[in-house]
Order: sequence, then C-alpha cells, then structure tokens
Amino acid sequence: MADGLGVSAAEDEVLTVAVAGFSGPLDLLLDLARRQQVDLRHISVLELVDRYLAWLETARRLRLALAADYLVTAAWLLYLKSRLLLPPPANDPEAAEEAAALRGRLVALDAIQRAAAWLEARPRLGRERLPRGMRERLPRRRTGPLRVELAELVRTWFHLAARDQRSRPLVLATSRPLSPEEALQHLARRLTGHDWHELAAFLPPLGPDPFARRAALAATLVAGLELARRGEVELRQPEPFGPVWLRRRR
Amino acid sequence: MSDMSEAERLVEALLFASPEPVSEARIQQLLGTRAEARAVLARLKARYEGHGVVLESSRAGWAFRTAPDLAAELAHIDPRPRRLSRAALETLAVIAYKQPVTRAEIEAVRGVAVSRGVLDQLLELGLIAPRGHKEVPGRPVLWGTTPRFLDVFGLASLDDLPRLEEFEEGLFAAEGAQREDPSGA
Amino acid sequence: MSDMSEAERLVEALLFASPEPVSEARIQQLLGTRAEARAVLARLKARYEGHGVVLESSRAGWAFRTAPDLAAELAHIDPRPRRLSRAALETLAVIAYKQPVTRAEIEAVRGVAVSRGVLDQLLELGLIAPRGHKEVPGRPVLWGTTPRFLDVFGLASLDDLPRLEEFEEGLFAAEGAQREDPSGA
Repeated sequence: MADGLGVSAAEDEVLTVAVAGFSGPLDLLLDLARRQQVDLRHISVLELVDRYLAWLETARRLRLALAADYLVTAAWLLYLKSRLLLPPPANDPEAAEEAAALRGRLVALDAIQRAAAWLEARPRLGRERLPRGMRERLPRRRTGPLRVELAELVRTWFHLAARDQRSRPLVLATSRPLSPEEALQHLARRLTGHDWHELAAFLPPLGPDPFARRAALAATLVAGLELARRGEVELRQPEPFGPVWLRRRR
Repeated sequence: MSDMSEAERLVEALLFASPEPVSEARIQQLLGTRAEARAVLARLKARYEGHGVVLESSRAGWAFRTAPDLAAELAHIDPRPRRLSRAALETLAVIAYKQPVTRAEIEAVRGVAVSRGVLDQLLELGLIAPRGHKEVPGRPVLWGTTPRFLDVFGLASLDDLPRLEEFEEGLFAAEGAQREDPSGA
Repeated sequence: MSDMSEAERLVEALLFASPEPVSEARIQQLLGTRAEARAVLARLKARYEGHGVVLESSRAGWAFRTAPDLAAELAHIDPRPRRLSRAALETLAVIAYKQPVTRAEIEAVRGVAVSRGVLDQLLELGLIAPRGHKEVPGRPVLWGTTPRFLDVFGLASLDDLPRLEEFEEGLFAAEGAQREDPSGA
C-alpha cells in the first residue's frame, strides 16, 4: 500500500514515490500527517507543510515527473504557512480556519481509507465465499390460460379434409412387404438345376427388419405352392415347423 | 449444530462450488493424506439422504443435485397464455371430427406421424381422452374429445361443430381456391 | 437419515439451484400456505451451521455460500484474481458511506479526480447503481450501493457497516501502526 512504507530518509521517499504512487496531493499529505504520530485532528499544519515541501524538493532533485496539482498544492500550503506565521496583531483568522479545514479533510480521507481497508478485509463473494458453481436449469411450468378459438380448429379441419380429397400427400414407404407376385417372379428366376434347396435360399435381398423377412418368407412359400400347383416344383418339409425344401421338377 | 469433520466440510464446499462434477481422484488430491476420499464421500452422501439436495456420482464425478422429486415444484412458472402448436391443433381437429379414432387414422388424415408428445399434451390439457380400443389386430386405443374440449371451444355439444358441407360453397371454397392452387390457371 | 420436512427440502433445493440470492417473498411464494418461510429458513440455517457450506442472508436475499475459512483450500476452483484497485475500493467506500453521492462529492473526499473507469468497473460488478439526479445545476447523477454490494461483502444490510466515526476515533498512532505494512516502522 502507498502508505505502507515507513520512510525517514530522502532515499526512502524516492522509493515511496516510485513504488506506491499517491493518488493525489491529499493522499500524500495524509501519509505525511500520519508520520507525526498524533491524532489527525490535532496535527501541526506548519510541520505538515514543511514535510510536504521537503518531499517535493526531494522529488524535484530526483527529477520525478509530478502532476501539476502537487505544485499547486505546494503553492497554496506555502501561502497558508506564511499567513499562519504572521505575528499578532496581524495574524489571519481565516488562515486558522483553512488549517482546521485541512485537518478535517485529512480526518475524512483517513476514515474513508480505513473503511476501504475494512471492506477489503471482508470475506468477499467469489474470493472467500464461493457461490454454487454448477448451473442447474429448473424446468419450466406453463400455467397460462389456453388460448384457442373454434374458428381456428374448424379452419384447420377444413384444410386437412380438403387436402385429403384433392391431393393425398405422397407417402414414401420405408419398408413394404414382398408381394406374392414379386416372390413368384423372383423364385421363377432363381430356380435353376434340380437340387433341393431350402426355401429361405430364394429370398430376395432384405434389410435387417425381422418382420420383413418373415413376410418375404411367407410370400415365397405362397409362390412355391403356386408353382407346385402348376407342377413346376416339388416341396417338402421333413419335420413339423422345420425348414421347407424345394426343387424344380424334372 | 454439526458434527462434520474438516475433511467432510472441505469436500462439501468443493463439490458445491465446482462448476463441473469432481472426480474422486481430484477430491483425494485436495484431501491429501488427511482422509480417504471414498469414506468422506460416503459419509457426505449419507448425510444428504432425504434432503432437498442429494449427492450423486456419475462417470463424470461427484456433484450435488436438487432431488428429482422436487423438480415439478421448483419449475419456473410461466404464466403466459399458451397456444396449441400446428401439429396439436391438426390432431385435435381430426379427433374432434372423426372420433372415436386411432392414432393410425389420425396419421392417415394428416399425412404425417403423430408424435407421442402431441397426444400427451392434448391429454394433459384435458381436451382428449381414450375411448376404448378398436377391435382390430393390435387393439389400438381410440381417442375422443372430452367435456372440457366443449368448454374450451364454447360448444354446447359435438353437434355444434360446423360441418364441412355447410361451408362447401361459402367461405371455404374461396379460401381454398386462394390457398390451395398458387400454380393455377 | 434425515428429519427434514418437505418445506425445508423444497427451500434447500430452491436455494441450491438459484444462482442469485432468493428473496424471502419468493420463498414464501414457493411454500404457499404450507409453512412460514422465515421459520423454515431459520431451521435450515441452523442445520448448516458448522458445514462447509453455510446459509447466508442479506438484503439481497438468501443464498448458500462456502464457509469463508475454507477459502484458501478452495482458491483453485476459480483462480481469476478479483482485485479491486485501491481507487475503486476508496470510491466504493465513499459511495457506501455517503450515498446518495455525486461524483464531485466523491472527488472532494478523495482529493483526486474519479476516473470514468473506476465507476464503470463498480457498475459492471453490480456494486453501485445510479440513484437519480441531484437537483443542482447540471443535475449530476447520484450514486448508491446495490443489494449485490451487500452480498459481495457479506453484509446483511448497510447497518452492518461500522460507523465512519469509529474509524475516525482514537489516536492515529495506535491504530495506524497495527494496520500498516509490517515492513514499515
């Protein structure tokens, strides 16, 4: 902290300037005043002015760039000092008031700096006290009234009904069972030679769908029965529920 | 008020403040040799049993979650008026005019699949209800409208639903021509 | 494992799930007529005493936070530095104590111009907010602290701030020596 460096020698003051950087002449004055080690309300303004000018002289010697308000304050302090030093009866009551006002400002700034330090030392949210880290999304419950109109419902129905009458939408069948006609054509093409084959060997290529496979098997059996009726093939099933075998008749 | 060990306090705070679930290894790393993570987690989990917040472990790690049974009560209440989606309105229209009707029949009219969510929504709103089963293979559920449906639409009875024929040459013909055939003429 | 009432579970879950402090009014709204929010909160707060997570309340509302004594061990969770500059802290202190206060008045106390950046930072952190205009020529903005200020600094209300006179009182030397950098002296 700026006021944290206890400084007595000029060299140390250089350090203070370089390291800390006061936030303005009042802050510097407060730092110098604290070094008098007395209640700020009873600080010697004359001594404070001397310290301020000495500090400024050190800064000037070391060619530190100082903001203009440090010099303006120095001029004001010098003037104040000269008025405070006037002997009675020429002494200036306003000068005493200004000195008191300066003490007041130092007391006020000191209190605020202590308050700031007190705040800084509080266990701060996000530093000493952490909030819940995870964000949970609470579900949303809609409780508003339902806004519907009969006209809207009726219009919707009419449009649906009209579409139904005029142009049925094109429905793409994703899986269509093999028809007996197709099975017949397929079987007739595949029947070569006169060996016995399992019926399942005559199925067309099928997807993984087990229902499509059973449907195709049924259709192929119907096709086989039809060919047997025409006398073109022979069928046999050696055991109940076992595989069906088929061959072309000689 | 509490008999919590320092290790348990620390793990509780860690899990509370972490934006992500925390692995057991990470917790052990925090605890160092002070305690065994697994044992601390077990004690902490037991402590939170029956609470509104529970300690859960998943493959991602350990985390506090609000108890699932409280979800409905904690839901953000959204008081804005609700409207029916187009899918819900179409489904409701088919049910209203064709009842009792199966889902497959609704789909046939609409030309698209009816999602479970749409029927659930209409059910939840009390606008439709099951009306037994159709006696065909699979015995699909038959759907119909409820008294609440009449209420909501301001109808005395289903007979008050306007019939297509009543509108055939009126409003609908005009609207239909306008809407249906942009390519026309 | 737990003797928690449904009301207590519900409040616990709500406070866990809410990123920001929740007002007592909101909690009462959730509870409806089932229980009195204040009593439930008192029970819940007592239950969490000595835990790694504690129930805090301020003007901003009620919220769970990790216990401050665990801060050092949890520092890794969010390693972003959250420093307020000395200028920002002093400006905040002036606003906290003198609110509502204009920028010129802050500058008068600090003896230095208040940069726009400092006020912007405090605004962005949600610690201060405009509180109307002062009815003097130029109608400068008046600044005050927010409920979040209380939440961030762990204050139940502005009354928890020590009186400014307490900082003024006593001999500077004794207090000052205690407060200042030990490398000094």
